Amino acid sequence: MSKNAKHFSIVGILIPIVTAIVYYTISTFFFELPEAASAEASIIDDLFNGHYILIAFLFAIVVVPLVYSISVFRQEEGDETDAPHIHENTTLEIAWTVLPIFLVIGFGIWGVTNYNAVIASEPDEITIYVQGYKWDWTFYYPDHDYKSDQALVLQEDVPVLLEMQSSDVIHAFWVPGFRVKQDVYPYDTENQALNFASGPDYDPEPYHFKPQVMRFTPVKEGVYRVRCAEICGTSHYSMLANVFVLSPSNYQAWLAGDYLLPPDPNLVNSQPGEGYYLDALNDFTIENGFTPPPPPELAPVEDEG
Amino acid sequence: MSDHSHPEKAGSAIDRNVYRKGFNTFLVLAVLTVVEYFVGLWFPSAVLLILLAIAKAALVLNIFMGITKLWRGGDHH
Amino acid sequence: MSAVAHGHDDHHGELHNPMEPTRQEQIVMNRFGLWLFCFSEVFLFAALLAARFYLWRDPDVGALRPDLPQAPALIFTCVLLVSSFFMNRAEVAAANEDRATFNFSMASTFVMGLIFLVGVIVLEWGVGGETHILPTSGAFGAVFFAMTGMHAIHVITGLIFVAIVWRNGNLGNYSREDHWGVEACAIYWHFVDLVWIFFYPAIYLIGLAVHIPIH
Amino acid sequence: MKYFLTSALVRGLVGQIVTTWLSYSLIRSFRMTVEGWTVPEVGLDEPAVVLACIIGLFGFLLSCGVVTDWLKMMAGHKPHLKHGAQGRPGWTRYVNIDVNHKVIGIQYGLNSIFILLIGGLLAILFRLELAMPGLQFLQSGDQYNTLFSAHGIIMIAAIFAGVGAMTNYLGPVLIGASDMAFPRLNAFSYWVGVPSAVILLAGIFLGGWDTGWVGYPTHSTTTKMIGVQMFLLGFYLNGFSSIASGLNMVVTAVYMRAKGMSYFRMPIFVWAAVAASILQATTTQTVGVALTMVVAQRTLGMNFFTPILDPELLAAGVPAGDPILFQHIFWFYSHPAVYVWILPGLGIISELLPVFTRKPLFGYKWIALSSVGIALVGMLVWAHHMLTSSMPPTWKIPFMLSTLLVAVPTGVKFFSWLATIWEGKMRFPTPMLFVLGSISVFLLGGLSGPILGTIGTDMHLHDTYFVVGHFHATVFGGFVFPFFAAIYYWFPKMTGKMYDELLGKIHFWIMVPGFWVMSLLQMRVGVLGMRRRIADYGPDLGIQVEQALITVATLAIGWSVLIMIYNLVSSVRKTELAPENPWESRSPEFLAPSPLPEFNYLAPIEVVGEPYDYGLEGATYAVVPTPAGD
Repeated sequence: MSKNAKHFSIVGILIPIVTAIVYYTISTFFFELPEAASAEASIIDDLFNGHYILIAFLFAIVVVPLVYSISVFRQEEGDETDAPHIHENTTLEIAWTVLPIFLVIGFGIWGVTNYNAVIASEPDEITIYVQGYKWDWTFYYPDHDYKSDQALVLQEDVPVLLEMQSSDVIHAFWVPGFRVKQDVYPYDTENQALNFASGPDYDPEPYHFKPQVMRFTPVKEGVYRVRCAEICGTSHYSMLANVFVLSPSNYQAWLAGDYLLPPDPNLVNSQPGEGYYLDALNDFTIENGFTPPPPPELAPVEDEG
Repeated sequence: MSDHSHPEKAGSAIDRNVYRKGFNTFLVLAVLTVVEYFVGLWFPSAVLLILLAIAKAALVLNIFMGITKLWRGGDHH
Repeated sequence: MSAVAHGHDDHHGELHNPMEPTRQEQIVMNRFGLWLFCFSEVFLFAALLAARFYLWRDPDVGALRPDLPQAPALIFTCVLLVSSFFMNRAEVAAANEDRATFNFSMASTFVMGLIFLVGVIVLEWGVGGETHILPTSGAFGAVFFAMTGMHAIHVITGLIFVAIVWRNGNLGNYSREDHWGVEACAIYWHFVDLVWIFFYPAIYLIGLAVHIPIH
Repeated sequence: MKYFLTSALVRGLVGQIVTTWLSYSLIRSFRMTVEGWTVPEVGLDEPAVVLACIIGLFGFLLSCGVVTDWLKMMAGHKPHLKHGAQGRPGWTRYVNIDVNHKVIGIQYGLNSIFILLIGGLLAILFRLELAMPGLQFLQSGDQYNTLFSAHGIIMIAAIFAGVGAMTNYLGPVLIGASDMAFPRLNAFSYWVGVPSAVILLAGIFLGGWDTGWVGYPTHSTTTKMIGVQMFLLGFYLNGFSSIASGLNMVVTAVYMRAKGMSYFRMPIFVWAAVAASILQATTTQTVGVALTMVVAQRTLGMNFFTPILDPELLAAGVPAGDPILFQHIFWFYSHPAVYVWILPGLGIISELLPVFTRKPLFGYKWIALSSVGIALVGMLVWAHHMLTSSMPPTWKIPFMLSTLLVAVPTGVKFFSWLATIWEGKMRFPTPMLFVLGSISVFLLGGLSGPILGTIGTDMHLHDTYFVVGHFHATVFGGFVFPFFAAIYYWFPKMTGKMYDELLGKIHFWIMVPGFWVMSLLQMRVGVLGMRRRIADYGPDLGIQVEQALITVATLAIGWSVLIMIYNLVSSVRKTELAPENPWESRSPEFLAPSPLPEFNYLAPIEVVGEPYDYGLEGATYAVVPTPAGD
């Protein structure tokens, strides 16, 4: 028994140490999330953090005894006898069935409150219509009757409500920095009454048409990228669009047509492969006097396999 | 394994009973179907219709399909 | 390379191999297997029913259904029911080696099944007749044809099954002790009937009738 | 060679190709004569392809002869089961119709490894493409899309074949039966998988498809790449195999157990196999419906999934289709499908651990019931694949909770394994290494599960490489590594020869670390923003190093599998016989001669004790008749 107590105490000491190491590794380095750029991202990141702690702990309580057993309880040279006949311990079994149930319920409740916080609507939302199609995005600002092809421009700290639909197949709107993702479903965009871009003719009511809704509040100025997350055919990989989050004054200037969007820093500094680069550059399509930055000088590519 | 090998129940009297059981079941099912039709026309309540369908299904399962043979193991009437 | 040491071709002589199940044991397993198969098919038809209740609805009104002619549906439902009755009679007859009743009942089952099938295809599907519902009539047409079509495929298999069992019964292949073929056919046929018990109200009775315009 | 050319396999393939081609030309020419039907001048005629593939299946089945006995029964004969090689050399049993479950199990196994290699080759191709940003050698997104879609479904076919191999070979042996309950149906389950694999592979070359293995409408109903039809049909036909083998296994386990073997004395693998088989026999039907609906919408214009409607119908109040319907029916099967793969694998882990730790399986009943628990909960979690869909929150939240609940029975398994290992006298031959490797890899899969189950975090991770890493870890830990462990463990039983231990260990030490690298880095790039199913990614994500490493790891995994195949093939040819019971197992099959006789045991065995009583003096599990002196 004392020998067993020794084993248990070593494992008991190792578990918190390993938990801490794993938690540190995954949260600060290995599974570090992209910088949180929306209010929702911070809420979701709290849940991520909780999961990281859980992962680290569960990893430790499985891996520490496993590795410890492998290194300590080996068959000794020439020992052909069997190990002790321990086949059951009902208390233990009940414990490791019931305790996880509580853990699950806890995470379930957290998950629900977290989700409710993420999708909660806020006052003074700006509505923007989003149209996904093969293989690009269009953004339409109903309050200003303004269509912006391929670049979504938002104002810092102002909550937005995206009403989204697709023209052909299912797409999914995702900006990693904002964390939120929503599938977008196709409707009949030949039909003027269902097409956002048809302005005053847009009236989905008689068609029971419900655009997909997504809410978030961008909180950091910068350039982000919409990435289509649902396989939609040939050029799914390059179904991207840029998102510019501007300060209030710049946003007003942009609406008035006085502000040129800043060049996308990622794009300028990248050493891209050809296909990707050109497609991404197309996302800078000229609309409303905005010109794309000149393409960077491509470094001579060596030994392209 | 099933080891229920009943002795044969010969004799036409028993057969008639089994035949009659089938016929009675059929009558009940027919009545239920007609009831179903009129329920559907006059008070189309989904719950009522589903309950009627379940009642019919229970009859078919029990008597026509002989689901009880599964746990009784026998294959003789 | 041989992963099985040695097979022998001549084992099925008079002696029963103690490792293999007897015929009686095999029948018990067959019965359980067939019931499991029916249970499996329940999932198929349940998926179709799920599609029906998922698609045939209106957010404001609730469940919908296409406005289809009622009389033929009721008649063919009854025809299928009668065929089920005869199938049961045939099974009882086979268990009692009552050849005449067996023959008559199998024939009736087959004919009734055929009437049902032809009724569905000619009258309900509108082959050669006036009808409003087409496979392209929105979710109504799609689900209606999927449900009746999938059921019709099972009726066709059932009819083939009935025909084979009928013939084998005539050849005298079933006895009081071993008429598993008839029982299997009966279970399958009743199962097809069972499916229709749920499909009939789901297609024809539940929900608000919506008239389909000719298109 | 003569025997090979006249084998059922060759006859079936020839029959399939001939009937498919003939019926295709006939249907096409018929369609050209009908007015109002447009048939493309060049390229394939889609409705004709669909019908021809279905007819081709019958061509295969009839010409290979797997349904001959049934046709005879229909004609009123009582054909006997044919056992043995029918006067031909022993190896021909594996390319002919054979009703023996061990032959079928090995057929499944060979088939599985063969398809696994094809799927792996596709993976290596697109991993090379993804090693660097930019399109390297693929010409278009379509080619990439075809590669990953085919990789997905081909691997699934391979895994189902592998599950079939394990349940077929081991199921009857472990319960002391002579064969499955329905040997002919068993042969049918195997053989129907062959033409379906042919159709799937043909789909790659006849147009390809770009829908992924999920084939979501409205993409799958509108894509111009008609390989999608072959994909749908091949997938669908594989379902027949699943359903038939699933119910066969359940009936076998219920009725054919040896005398004295109560349910709680069955070897633990059988519990897992039965739980998986129940899922296989039931939920597969729903995916059949979903796939049929897509085929029907493509070929007959039946609108199940497009929310767009004829204005006239709309005005009359006729409802339109809904793409979410497909996702519901599809995932109702396809989530439990994963449990069909992993439950037998986890069963193998539980089965082998006691042997190599020389200790009883800790909490046998709990592990057995946790398999059933996983299967049941598995039927209630499907919509967690749709947490970013337009499903209302009132649906999403229950599915989030049920998903988290899967962690409970899975946790029971992990903790019981740990308790089994604790204080054991562990030995580390190759099968045990793979068992430990499985536990570690399945742990990666398990730990990355709950984070995908809560909606908030899933909104970020859904459809990213995190998911890719998660399910590869789950499937490798839950199926691939246990499958390899099982192959090494039962290899001496199957062939009577011993594999090469050193090569086995090399295989392990390349594959398992390689897999960790691959899976963990996949999860990492997913968190950083790498989406699934993309032919190319931006350098703006800053993941070039990770991508290159993943590719290297993939190549390592590929090479290690080749080492295993070399090991197995060269070991079969050895003349030296393996010891009777190399693992000192208590399991009844190791008390019988190797390879096992035609009916597994020379006479019915009798179970007199608990299966895993290692360390208990004088405990016996089964009384097995020893071979007589002939």
